[in-house]
Amino acid sequence: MSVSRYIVQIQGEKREVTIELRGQRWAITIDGEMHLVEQSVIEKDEHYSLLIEGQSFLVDLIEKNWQDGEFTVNAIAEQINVRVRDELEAVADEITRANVDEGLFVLKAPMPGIVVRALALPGETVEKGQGLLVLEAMKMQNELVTEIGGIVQEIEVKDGEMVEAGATLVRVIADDSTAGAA
Amino acid sequence: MSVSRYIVQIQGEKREVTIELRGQRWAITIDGEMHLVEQSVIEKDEHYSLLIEGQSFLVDLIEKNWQDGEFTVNAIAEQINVRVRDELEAVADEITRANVDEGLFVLKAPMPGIVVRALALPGETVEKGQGLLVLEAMKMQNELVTEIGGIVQEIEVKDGEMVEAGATLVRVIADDSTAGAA
Amino acid sequence: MAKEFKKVLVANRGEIAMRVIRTLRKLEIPTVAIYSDVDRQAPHVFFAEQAIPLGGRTSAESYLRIEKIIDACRQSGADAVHPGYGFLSENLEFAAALAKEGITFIGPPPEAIDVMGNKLKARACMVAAGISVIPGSDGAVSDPVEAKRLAAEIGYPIMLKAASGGGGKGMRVVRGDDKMDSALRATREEAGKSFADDAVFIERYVEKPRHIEIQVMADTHGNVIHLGERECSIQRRHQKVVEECPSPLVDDEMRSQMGEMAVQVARAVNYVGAGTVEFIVDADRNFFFLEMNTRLQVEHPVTELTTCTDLVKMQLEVAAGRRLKLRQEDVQHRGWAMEFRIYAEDPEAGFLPSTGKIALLREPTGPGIRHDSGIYEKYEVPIYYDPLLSKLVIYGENREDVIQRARQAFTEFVIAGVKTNIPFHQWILKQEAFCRGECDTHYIDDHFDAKQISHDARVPQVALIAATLAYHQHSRRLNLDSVQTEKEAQSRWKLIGRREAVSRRSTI
Amino acid sequence: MAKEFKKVLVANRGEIAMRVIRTLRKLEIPTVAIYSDVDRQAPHVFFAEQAIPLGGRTSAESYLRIEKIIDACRQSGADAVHPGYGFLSENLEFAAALAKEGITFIGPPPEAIDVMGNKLKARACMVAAGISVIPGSDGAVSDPVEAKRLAAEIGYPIMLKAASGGGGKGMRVVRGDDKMDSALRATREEAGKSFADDAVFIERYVEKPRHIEIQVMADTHGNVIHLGERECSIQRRHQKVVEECPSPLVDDEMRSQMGEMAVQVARAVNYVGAGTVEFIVDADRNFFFLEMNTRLQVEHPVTELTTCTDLVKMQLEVAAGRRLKLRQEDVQHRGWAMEFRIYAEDPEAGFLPSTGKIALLREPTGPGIRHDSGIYEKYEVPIYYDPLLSKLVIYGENREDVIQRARQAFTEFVIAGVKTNIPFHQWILKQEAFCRGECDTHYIDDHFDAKQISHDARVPQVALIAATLAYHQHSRRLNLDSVQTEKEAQSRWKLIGRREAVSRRSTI
Repeated sequence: MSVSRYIVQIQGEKREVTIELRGQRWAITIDGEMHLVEQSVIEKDEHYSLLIEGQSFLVDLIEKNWQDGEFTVNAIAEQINVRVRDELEAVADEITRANVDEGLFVLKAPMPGIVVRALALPGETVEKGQGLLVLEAMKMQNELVTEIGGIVQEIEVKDGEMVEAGATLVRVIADDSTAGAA
Repeated sequence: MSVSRYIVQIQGEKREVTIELRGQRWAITIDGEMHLVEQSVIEKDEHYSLLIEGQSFLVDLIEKNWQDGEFTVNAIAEQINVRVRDELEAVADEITRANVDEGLFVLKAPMPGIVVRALALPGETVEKGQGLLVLEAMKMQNELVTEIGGIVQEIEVKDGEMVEAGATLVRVIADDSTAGAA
Repeated sequence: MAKEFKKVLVANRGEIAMRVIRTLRKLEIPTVAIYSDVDRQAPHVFFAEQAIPLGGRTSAESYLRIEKIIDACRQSGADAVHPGYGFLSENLEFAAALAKEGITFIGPPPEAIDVMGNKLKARACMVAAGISVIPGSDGAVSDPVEAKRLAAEIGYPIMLKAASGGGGKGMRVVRGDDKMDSALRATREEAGKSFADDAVFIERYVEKPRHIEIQVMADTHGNVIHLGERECSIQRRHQKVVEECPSPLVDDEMRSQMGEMAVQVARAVNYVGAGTVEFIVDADRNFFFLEMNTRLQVEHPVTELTTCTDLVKMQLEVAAGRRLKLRQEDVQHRGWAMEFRIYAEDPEAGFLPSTGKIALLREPTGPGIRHDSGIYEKYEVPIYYDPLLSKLVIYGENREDVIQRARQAFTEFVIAGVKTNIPFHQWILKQEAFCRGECDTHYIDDHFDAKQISHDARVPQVALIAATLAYHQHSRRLNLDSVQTEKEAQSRWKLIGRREAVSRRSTI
Repeated sequence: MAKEFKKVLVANRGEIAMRVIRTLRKLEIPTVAIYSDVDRQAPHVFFAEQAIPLGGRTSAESYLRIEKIIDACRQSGADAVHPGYGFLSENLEFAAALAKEGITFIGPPPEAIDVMGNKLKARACMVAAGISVIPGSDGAVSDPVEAKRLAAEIGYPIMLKAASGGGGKGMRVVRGDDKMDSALRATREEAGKSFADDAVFIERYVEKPRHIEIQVMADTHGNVIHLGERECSIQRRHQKVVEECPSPLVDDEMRSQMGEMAVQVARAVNYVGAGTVEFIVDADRNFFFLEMNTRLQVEHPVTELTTCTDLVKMQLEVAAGRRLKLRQEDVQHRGWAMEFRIYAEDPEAGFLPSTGKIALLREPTGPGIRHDSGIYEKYEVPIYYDPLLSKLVIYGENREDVIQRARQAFTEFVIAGVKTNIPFHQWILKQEAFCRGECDTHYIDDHFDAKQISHDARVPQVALIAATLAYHQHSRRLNLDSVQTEKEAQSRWKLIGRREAVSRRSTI
């Protein structure tokens, strides 16, 4: 039987995984450690029952992006993100990643809501963790903060504006002096 | 706006139905009687919320055969079968139906089970409602009966045989003398 | 000395396996499920921490195979087994096999199982202990002359009963001397064939009987308590379908009399664990010992709700050798509870069993609702086992409240894809005799008529509208698609045309 | 003379609308739901018989529009309105508008709403009735000198409170004279801005307070009873998250003292219906009147479970002019109940509200579980309203049993697609102080640390295996498909080739 190899990202870590069908079970190694897994499909691409060395787990694929191998999985009443790449794809990812500009922080709306007010002006210097904007959702006001120290480049929304989840709100450019002090 | 016409079979009756979109609502006539219906799709082809003249119903399409317009619908915690045909299809159905041989009764397994024993032999004369075969499922024995009087033509299964739902079990041919006496 | 169970194997499936595992999970005791080949996707397999295949399809090939279950215990390291009800829960050999392995059987001692497993032994034991049994013969009867003499003593009608019978089988009512010879012969033949034991005895036949049972619980330190009664008279062909606690028939005095007698019964067989003493009650409210079920009953939840207890937890405690925490005087009854057994069967087609995939499941929730379920949406109900899918148990301040809540709950409850007896429950909830609490065990068989099952008059219209709309919209989408497909097809032909032109040019 | 309601409009949404409709359905009273534009697919719309659109998105545009709701009553013919909690449930104008239309408001008389709606009026009324209130000023205080004089009398630390404030807003603790001037000015300004009323008064600040409330119920015939207490000290930023009944702090004596006082409070304002008298309890178990909520509380289920009552049914009965069926001596408390509010918020990201579609919903069931829910699988949680999705209410024989059942239930409970505070509840259930029943209202704010939220160590491995397997199998299927597509493509080219050949031949 043929062995397939994948690079799997989970909780910020990379794991080397191999999969091989052995009779009724799957032999799966994670960073070299082997597990015998019996899988029963309750609904294709949705719900599986797994017996991992006899331990029983009901697992659900909550979100799936087959193209990019990105999944949100429910297991033991917890949800977790997993990214599965085959070896070639993983290399391609690395190259793309290197090109990402690390000197920029883009504050995006974590949920749909209404912009209450900006807490900083364009051109203002902000420290890491400082509030940039107040967003209201579900009758609660939430202060959103910058994850880097730097200078506010642009505020892309107006007070009172309704925004969708993922909308870009504020851009902050890393300030060399701030970065140097850190 | 255009009006579409359908012939709908439900509980053994045929209804003439017209559908027309009027603004946000559907104007639906059933045998000439008009209902204003607002539909909200919770999941396409699966779950709908209907407001029929302001009365609220959550409706589910449990089974659907789009080709033949056959549906099992859940509404108000009951399931019911509906067949929707457009006018041309309905005419075609009528012709097919006329060719069905009404002198034959085919006993089919209403559920998967194990054949316990036949209650009549081939060639035997049976009356309407007489037991033909005992089928066991879920630890219960069930007597299955003939819906016509006639002569047992063939028993297609053996005692102890495991059968799937819908499997043909026994054929009964209408006996002219029996039919005449009825 | 009280043990701590390190791991418990649940030797059952369906709702009762779920129920037992739920208490084990609550107590943070690791659990092991076992399953047959057809039960790989049964919910108890997911709900336990560990799951071990038994192979096989039928019960005889799987859940009744003692040696396989012992193997599963060895393999998983389970030090106790909860048998649930049915299967091996009242099997002497199983209890003995576990004992030999040093594995705790969460149930009574083998001696109690043995006595109560045979109606004649049990009857003799009860008579000796001074328990009131139905007037009848002291032992097996095979001679018609002797039978007629006894019948004259007891008074007709009498009942002939197979000593090893059960589940409503091996019983025959006799109303006069003229029928005795043939009835005795037939009952003995049937008993011999069905139970490999042709011993038959005589009891007075109770007309319009009610079936009321008492829950008892006993520890290994000699403490025995009762937790009140359950009314189980709503039966179809000797199969319980609705049970309740308290019984509309039983008052405080009767409850304490029956309760005390049940405790005596348990003491007479040195009982340990959860057990149920069944009584038959006649029209004058006289009650007689019928039999003792030496396990947890299907209908135990109605007792849990009215007494605020967890019977599975109590079973585990006494099995571990602990003392009962509850004394008789601490047992409080409050409110009313009813259990509705949800069977996969079609009440409108002669209660024919139904199987298939649960296409849609919408469970009732909210105040007073407990749903002990063994199914889930997409679950394929197998044909090999008991058709009990789940139990809807309703609790409320009084009987009227429970009936109202139950009617409401059934309007929320959707199980589609498999036929169930929910329409039957909706029928019984509308019967006046039921609402007055006046049904005897023959009520359903005498009164149920499938034609009386009522259907909401709005359903056909709503379904018609929904289906026609869906079909209409689907055809529109298809038409749009086919228009596009046609366009694509056209452009493909254009492409072919162009290629042909190119070919033509190049070949010319 | 008792009325019979012909049709009841439920002027609310979410779990409480479902809860109220459930009792109305039980009593077979037809129901009317109202909904905003974004709530067209909210479950209360399906659960009522009739549904009427209000239009609008925000509460101000929909559920708070009195004239639209009156219109909906007229249109549907509803003769009573249940307001639930929040929205218009304590709105004087709404109660008056309904009265004018001859529609019954299922709540207290306007006078009671009025008095209890203003902290100063309520305080004065309670003092006059001899109820113990927290030592403080008799009226509004605006002069810092007067404030300092009062503070000296009461003793620091003191609390400045806005008369019209609520929900934890408009309050400020002052620990000495030096801070009084600025604190008084700031509180008055804030109160003026937030509540259009700058009246501020002084109360002693209770350190390590516990928040315990008493459920009362009153009819129009002068009968007032109480149904025991609820412990509501588990709060996050003045928002209750876990409530229980009984309180670990309250014994029988304290219960009857608090209960009697609560009845006195209700009598002082001629109360009718369900109400809650909130008390603040200091470290020495002294209790003081805090405020009265003139409606059904979010946490009413814990009282229903321990007293075996249906508070919504009682509300309907007294609103219809019937006498209370329950006398004080009939109220029995048994067992223990805890409510866990399930909010759409992420405890691991500063409790940021979360919205989106419920991708997967798996609800706990079985013994002791009541889930009052306002969501379903595929439901899109809107951003406009309160983030309360549902309430998991657990009942058991004692506090330990409830905690064990709750821990177990949360291992069954899956809400995916939207973040919830379930991990927070799992954290609190592990805190020793909580398990000992020793938390005051500051406990969460002082002790919660998102980093302490524990995750099952098996999850990453299991998820990794599941996702990799799924991806592997999916790719295999795609490969097979593409092989087939390729074959099809080839045969198409063959066809084209043939046509070309034909063309060629015919053109040659």
